[in-house]
Amino acid sequence: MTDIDDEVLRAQHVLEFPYKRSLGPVIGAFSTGLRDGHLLGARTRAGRVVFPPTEYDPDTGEDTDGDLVEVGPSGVVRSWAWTDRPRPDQPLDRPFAWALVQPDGADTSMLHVLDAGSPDSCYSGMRVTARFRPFAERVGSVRDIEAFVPEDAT
Amino acid sequence: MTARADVRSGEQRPVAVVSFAQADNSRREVRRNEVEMLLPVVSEVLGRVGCTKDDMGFVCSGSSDYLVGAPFSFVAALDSVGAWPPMRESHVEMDGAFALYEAWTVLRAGDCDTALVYSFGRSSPSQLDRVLALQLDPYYMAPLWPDPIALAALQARALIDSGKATEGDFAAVASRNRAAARDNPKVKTELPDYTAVSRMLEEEFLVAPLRPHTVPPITDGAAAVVLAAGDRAREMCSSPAWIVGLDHRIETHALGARDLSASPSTRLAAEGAGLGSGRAAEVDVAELHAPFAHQELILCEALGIDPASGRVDLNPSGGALCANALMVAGLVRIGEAAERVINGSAQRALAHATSGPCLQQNLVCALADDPGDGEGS
Amino acid sequence: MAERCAVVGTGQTKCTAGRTDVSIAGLVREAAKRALDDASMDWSDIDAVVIGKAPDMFEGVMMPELYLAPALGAVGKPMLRVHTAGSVGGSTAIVAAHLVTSGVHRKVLTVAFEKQSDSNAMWALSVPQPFSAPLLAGAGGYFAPIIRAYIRRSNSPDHIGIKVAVKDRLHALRNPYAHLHIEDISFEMVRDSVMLWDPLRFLEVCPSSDGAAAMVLASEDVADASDNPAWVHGMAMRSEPTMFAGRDQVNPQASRDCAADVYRQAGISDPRRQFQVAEVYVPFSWYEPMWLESLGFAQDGEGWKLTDEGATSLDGGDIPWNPSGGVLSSNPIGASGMLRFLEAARQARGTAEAHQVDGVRRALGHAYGGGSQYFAMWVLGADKP
Amino acid sequence: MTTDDEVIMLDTPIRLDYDFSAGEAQSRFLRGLTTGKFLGQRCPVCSKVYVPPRGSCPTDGVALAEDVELGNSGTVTTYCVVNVPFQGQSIEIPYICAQILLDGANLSFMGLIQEIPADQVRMGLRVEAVWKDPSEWGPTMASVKYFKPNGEPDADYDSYKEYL
Repeated sequence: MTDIDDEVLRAQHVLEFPYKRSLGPVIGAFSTGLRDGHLLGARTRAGRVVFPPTEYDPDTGEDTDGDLVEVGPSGVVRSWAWTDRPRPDQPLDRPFAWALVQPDGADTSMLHVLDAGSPDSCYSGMRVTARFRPFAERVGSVRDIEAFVPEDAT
Repeated sequence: MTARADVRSGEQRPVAVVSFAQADNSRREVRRNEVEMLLPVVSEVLGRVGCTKDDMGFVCSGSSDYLVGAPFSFVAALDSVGAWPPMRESHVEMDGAFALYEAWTVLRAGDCDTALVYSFGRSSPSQLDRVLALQLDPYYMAPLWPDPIALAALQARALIDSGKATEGDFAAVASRNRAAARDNPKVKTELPDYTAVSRMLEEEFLVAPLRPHTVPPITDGAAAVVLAAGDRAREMCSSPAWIVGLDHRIETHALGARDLSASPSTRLAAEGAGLGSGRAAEVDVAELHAPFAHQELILCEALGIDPASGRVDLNPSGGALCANALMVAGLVRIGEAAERVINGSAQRALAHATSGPCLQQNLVCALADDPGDGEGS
Repeated sequence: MAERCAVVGTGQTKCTAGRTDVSIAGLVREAAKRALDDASMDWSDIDAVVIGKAPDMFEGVMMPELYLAPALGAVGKPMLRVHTAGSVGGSTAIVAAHLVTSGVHRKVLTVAFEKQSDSNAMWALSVPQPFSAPLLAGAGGYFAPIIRAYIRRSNSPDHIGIKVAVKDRLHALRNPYAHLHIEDISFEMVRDSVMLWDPLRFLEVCPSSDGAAAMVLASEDVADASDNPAWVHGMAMRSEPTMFAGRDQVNPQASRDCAADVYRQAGISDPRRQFQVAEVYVPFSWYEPMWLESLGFAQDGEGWKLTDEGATSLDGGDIPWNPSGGVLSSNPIGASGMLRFLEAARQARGTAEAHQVDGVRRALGHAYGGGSQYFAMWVLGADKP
Repeated sequence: MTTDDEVIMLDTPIRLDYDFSAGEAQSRFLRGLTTGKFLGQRCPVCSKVYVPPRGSCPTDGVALAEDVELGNSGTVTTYCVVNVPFQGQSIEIPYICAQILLDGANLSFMGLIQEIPADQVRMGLRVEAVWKDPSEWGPTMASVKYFKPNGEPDADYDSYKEYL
């Protein structure tokens, strides 16, 4: 403690709450699909498939089609960023890549992580596939996908 | 609204920045709380134009409760102004640059002639890497707890993949900004002293492809600006920095639905501010709110500024890469740019502010020493 | 400079304790789409979006305008996020109106919301801070002493709060969007409800709601082409510090100044006669008589008499207050102020359906927040100013 | 799969830790509490005494400079009877939450009133602070157990009506 710290009182402050979020029809259907091992996207009026799906076209705000369409589970890495130092609560506790993954059949990408062992094996355009948690552990969260993994590793 | 019959001319009266002040941008402000940081800044910004709080027709501030960890944190900050008698006052949960935008609309509407804009943000008390994850879609992205450096790294990778820039280009941006920051007495963020690109490229990755020199320091700060309209601005300041264009635009949220290597919202905002079609390249000075080195390159491309040409003095303050007080750094960009018009070292200036992950929202402000010198809104 | 501005569309959600059928985006879109429909507009018609809400801790989303931008059709447009405590819904509408009066935009969508059921309102409003005094009583405990001071100052009889609580809940029965629909509400029911923060009983306190409100604000040329615009005749905001020596918390100066400003703009000298209706932020029953005085509808010390004689009731009163049922019947905090402003618009446009007051030419919308320190008001008229 | 089986809710717990610092003015006040004293500060412009001090005079917008030590006695300006078990509150209901104006101060703060039946608390009641045992004093208002009547006659309404 320095002199300055002696003058000014400090304390740890914890801001904590167990938020419970209602999902509505589109995110709810996506989450149900995830829990059951499927990746679902939403079709816009212009015919694009938004993944993960939203109630709205991400560019125009127009409603998307309520009936979701299955995409993936394999797809393409659109961008990636390697970290050697995972932080608390991040999906993996060993070195991994953050990635934007565009599943086959979708026109947009999802933020998730790539469990690829080493940055040397990562590149934009690489084929990957979703590795789900065991069914019993799945709750309908994006974390039901443990990670994406190189397709050729499966 | 009151004098509608008199003022409905269709002509908008000009509004100018007449004063700017900022606290030291420090790595960690332990001693003073938000109010105590703001007090001397508000006092200075008013004092520079011989005003008191009672001369201000409107007050608008920008801040974020999540940086403080307390709801309604802006309420206590009002004490630094002394809002008595009651003031006409408003607050945005955004960077102070957007508070300035709100104040600008009030002055344009003719409801009053002067406005105080201030903002404050201390990043050091919080776990910033976690706090900023809460800016993301709460269903799809926030539950993964991505840190801001990871998101910026995805953007930097996209930029590299696009072929528009290299890691060496990032380092060159950092080198220039760091050198400039050495001359800025308000930057006290304890950055390394070296500016050699080669040395920067020897740093280990934080999140590849980003190394420490491409990432902003945790910064605590506060800033304030005084705006004035028409003749009142001329009374208060011999060479006001006239706001000849001001606009801001937002992009979609999902990172995977954006082209992260470009900034279409900056381009649109620049057009709205009268700095489209290459006019941004004709300003004397540009202060760009690019917290990460690669973002300056993306912004320059969107604005049509060639960093290599040297025609535009880019981030003479050292930029947000060297001092990035959240909720403050955007307003500081406007203040720094305006300061150069006020002190006569620039005739035309561009200031930019950003909000959200990977430059999701962008504001462009065109400033000039002549109120007629703009085509913006 | 100052261009005219009008409300040309309104939309709101049903308020409930938990809108667990929608996401946050789904909630705000429900209100926004109704406002657009009402204005005969589409997302693409809108120039800019202004959103407001109370603390981000309610939903645990920092600066949610970032996440909500595409949900509100704001991509490629300007978007602002306002936060001025409980008055925020009103302030948000005023910020949006300034985008029009300043001549910057012609069609602005403004939205306010709160999805309090994602967390807990009591927690989010008063997150304990280090070193601060232990929390003794919550929001009611903050306001109840002020109410006690009002009762002492005005010599009001004790039953006035009960009458307000009954009246606003009766109004709410006519409003399908209201959260509380207490079919058998009565004086006895309120009187016999549990005393929470003496003198405030359970049924004299607002609920905690999920809900959203939206309006489309338009410039004169756009409004002229619409069926029944509600014209902005005046709008004002005032703030004062939370705590200072000599502060009158019962009748804050900021409230009186804000009313004086908005009345001056709108040419109001006798609010009780010149307004046909007022929708005023009354989260605790006693705030009706307090604001009746502060807003000039009654002399100091006599606000309770208007309530007592039924002047503020939709059923035969000469100046109905809170025909929607007010904050006492629905309180999604971030949206509550906008719901007041929105109800004023519906009344001025004649679109308030079962809770429409006859012959409205001018309506007052009012919001306040913090420790009775942030005020936002507007006057809307059926006629162009 | 039945509709009952659909995912409709998502748990997203959030925890953030902050290194909170009280600032200079509040720290002085809190240190006073560790020694059993109420320390306020006087505004150099309006001369009013703020306790707890907030770093600046909220009406003049200037830093408060002069420390002022206040006594233990004060006046209840207004109050409410709390009948709701409040989150984190262990006091038996009903209890009295009052605005207390310390003698010499120009701003009241909220405090708990004990040692008097709830229905006998009134505006103008004269009270004094009951401190915890010195071994339990810390930089928190919890160093004061509560306020109790000090036996003096009630204060005249005019003496505190500006502090309601």
